[in-house]
Amino acid sequence: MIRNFFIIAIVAGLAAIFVTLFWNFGDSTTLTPLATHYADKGAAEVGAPNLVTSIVVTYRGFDTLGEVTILFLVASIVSFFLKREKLQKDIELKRETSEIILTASKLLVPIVMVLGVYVFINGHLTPGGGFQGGAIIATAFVLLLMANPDFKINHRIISIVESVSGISFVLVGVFGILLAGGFLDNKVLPLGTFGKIFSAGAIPLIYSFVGLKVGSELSNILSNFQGIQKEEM
Amino acid sequence: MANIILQIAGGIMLLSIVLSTFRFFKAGSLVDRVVAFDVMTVASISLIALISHFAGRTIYIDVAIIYGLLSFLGVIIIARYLEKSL
Amino acid sequence: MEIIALITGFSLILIGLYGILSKRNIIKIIVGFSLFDTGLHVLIVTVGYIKGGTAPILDSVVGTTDVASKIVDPVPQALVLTAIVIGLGVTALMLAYALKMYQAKKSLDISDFKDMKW
Amino acid sequence: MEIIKIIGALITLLGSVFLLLGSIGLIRMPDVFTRIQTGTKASTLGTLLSLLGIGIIYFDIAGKIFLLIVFILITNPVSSHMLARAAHYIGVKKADVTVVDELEDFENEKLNNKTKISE
Amino acid sequence: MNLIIIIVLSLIMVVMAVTAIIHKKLAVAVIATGVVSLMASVMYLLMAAPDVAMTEAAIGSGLSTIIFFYVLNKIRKAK
Amino acid sequence: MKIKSLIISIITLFVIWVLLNMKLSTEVLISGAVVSVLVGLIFCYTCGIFDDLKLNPKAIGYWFLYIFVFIGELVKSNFDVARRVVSPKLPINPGFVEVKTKLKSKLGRMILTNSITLTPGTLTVELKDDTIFIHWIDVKGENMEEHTNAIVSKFEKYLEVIYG
Repeated sequence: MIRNFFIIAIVAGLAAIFVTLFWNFGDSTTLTPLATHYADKGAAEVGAPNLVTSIVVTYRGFDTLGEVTILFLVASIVSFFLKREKLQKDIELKRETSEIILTASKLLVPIVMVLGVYVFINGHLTPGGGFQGGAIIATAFVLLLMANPDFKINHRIISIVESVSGISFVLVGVFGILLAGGFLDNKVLPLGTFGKIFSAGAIPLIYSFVGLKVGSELSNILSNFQGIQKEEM
Repeated sequence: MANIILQIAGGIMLLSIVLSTFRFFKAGSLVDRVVAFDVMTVASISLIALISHFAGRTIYIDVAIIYGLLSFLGVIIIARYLEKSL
Repeated sequence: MEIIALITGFSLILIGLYGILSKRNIIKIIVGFSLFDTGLHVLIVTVGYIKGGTAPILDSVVGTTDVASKIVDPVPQALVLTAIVIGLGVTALMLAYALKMYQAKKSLDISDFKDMKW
Repeated sequence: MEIIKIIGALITLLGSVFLLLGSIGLIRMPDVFTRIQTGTKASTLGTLLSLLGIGIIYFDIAGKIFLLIVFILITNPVSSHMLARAAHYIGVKKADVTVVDELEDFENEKLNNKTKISE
Repeated sequence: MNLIIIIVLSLIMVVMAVTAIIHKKLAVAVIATGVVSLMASVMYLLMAAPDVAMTEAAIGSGLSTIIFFYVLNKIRKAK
Repeated sequence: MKIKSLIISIITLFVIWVLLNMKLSTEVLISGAVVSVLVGLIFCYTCGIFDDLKLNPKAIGYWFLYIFVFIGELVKSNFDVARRVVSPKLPINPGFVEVKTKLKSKLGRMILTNSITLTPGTLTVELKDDTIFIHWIDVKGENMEEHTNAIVSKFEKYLEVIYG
């Protein structure tokens, strides 16, 4: 009883805060000074048409680095928790996979991969970028798992891809300190023509590394959750 | 003229999403809800295409491509869960 | 239009909070957390919306001159972009904890885990 | 120019009508399998037609629209097949008007064979 | 038009969120969360944020659902 | 046979890349070549999915014929189902029937079953070797031969030429 009362009191208190916030909310018609700077100077300074990309990769590059680190920590903690202690032999009879989904997965996995690569290489021109591309690459592994529930994702390859792309990401940032204005500055490579694929300095390179890293980390989390299905509880 | 016709089409698409929501709540089994979810996904792909017309940005079609290629996975996952072979 | 999105974000946060506080099943608590997350993201994106603005991508529609009067605020979008991926990571972590807790006590009820309660 | 736009808009309108028919079928049909039939199939054609209309209006994105149509044609039937297969396997209640079920006989026969072998 | 779309979407989102909290079956709660994610993605597109919409589409449709269902499958098997 | 399947899949991926980018500049072509060769080598080296595809002129002609036949069937049967949905008496007569197919190649079977599923009124429920189980919304005919003639044959005669 008293618990319910407390819950309702907390929710109502938060709702009251929201109502006051709501009454003071005015329609914003102009950008903040920071956003105005990004909008007016961003194209000349960074050379990327997608302003969100230029903020994520260059202006707030440290945020991206921190986020990739958090994701790496999550992947390692999940694999530590779901470590397989005793391998149980699979005795129960699973229903065999339909032939249609087997063929469809063979047909679709390369296409999904190409779509993921498109999303993170064109991150500075169209909506998308490393995080979306990484999520799409992990989804290709979901498709493989759906076609064959006993499919094993090779942990060696995943960890090699993950560490190589992570180290390269940091190295490109350090090159930014040596050759250009600061950490993760994209002007280590020439800016190129506005609106082409190979332009905007190092942004396609950085986003490719971020995409590979995010994709391999998410696949690692997935394969841990899949691996525990066999184990006896 | 073309704009008015497209607005009517958008209204009809919203109506179909709302109708499939009804089926979601008045479902006999889990499979019924999944079918309603599937229809909602497919209808929202065309809604995304219409929104890209109203906003005047053809670049939004990329989002529709991601949806069209990935949204069927949700249904397949639930189907594998139902036949106990995940 | 912003006002309705704002109300949606607020109500998703309140529903999620109510679910987190009142439900006893751990999976339900994680579902409530997921709803809270979505509501928060809707809220932050709505704060960055400018009336009549378009997406902050410079192509033939927007052009490269006088950009600031045409686009919406890109900073909240960049923050939400990373927050969604982190949200998935946190959800996966919580589910891993939930599995381990279920393995220990064979129960998903939060009131069965009183060992450290004071 | 205006004529082409109106033609595209009309095709989109036709597509949305098919979407509506799909969801009406979803509500009216008596059991799961007939709902999958009318719901997902009619809505697939509806989506194809609406995308085609948008592709006619904006001709410069016709390539992307074509790819999207091909993807939907590959993925959508696969998902409804998997759903119907799972629904039949777990024994969802069929409508009373169902006249014949040869698949159930087939599955039962296979089950009998399997138990015989194991004995 | 945008106003009508956003009103319908937010109604569906709120109703689905309430369903996700109060429904007894866990699988229904997870599917309802998926619907909320779907509608949120269309809503981000209306708020002129295609990057965010793409992220939500890629993560909410496949990855989030499969992690939840792996856990549900494990719990169901142990019972 | 492995080489042929690999080459076809690499070309398909390259076409998809160009269609996604919607322009034909040199850098799009270069990056597309690199990406499609890499993805094709890693993910399609052993899949052998296009092994049975025939590439003679007759088969290509039949491709176009098949597409036209398929679109015609799609529209016709959609109107048929729409009539059933809106008529107040709901004239349905559903049932699960068994049909046989003569196709051997896997991709051909997948395209056949997808076509059957996409034409409303019929829905593939199970595929075992050469037996397809179909949920039919309006069962006509008595035995398996009649069902096969009514559902499968109209697509099969084209796919047989394409996939052998």
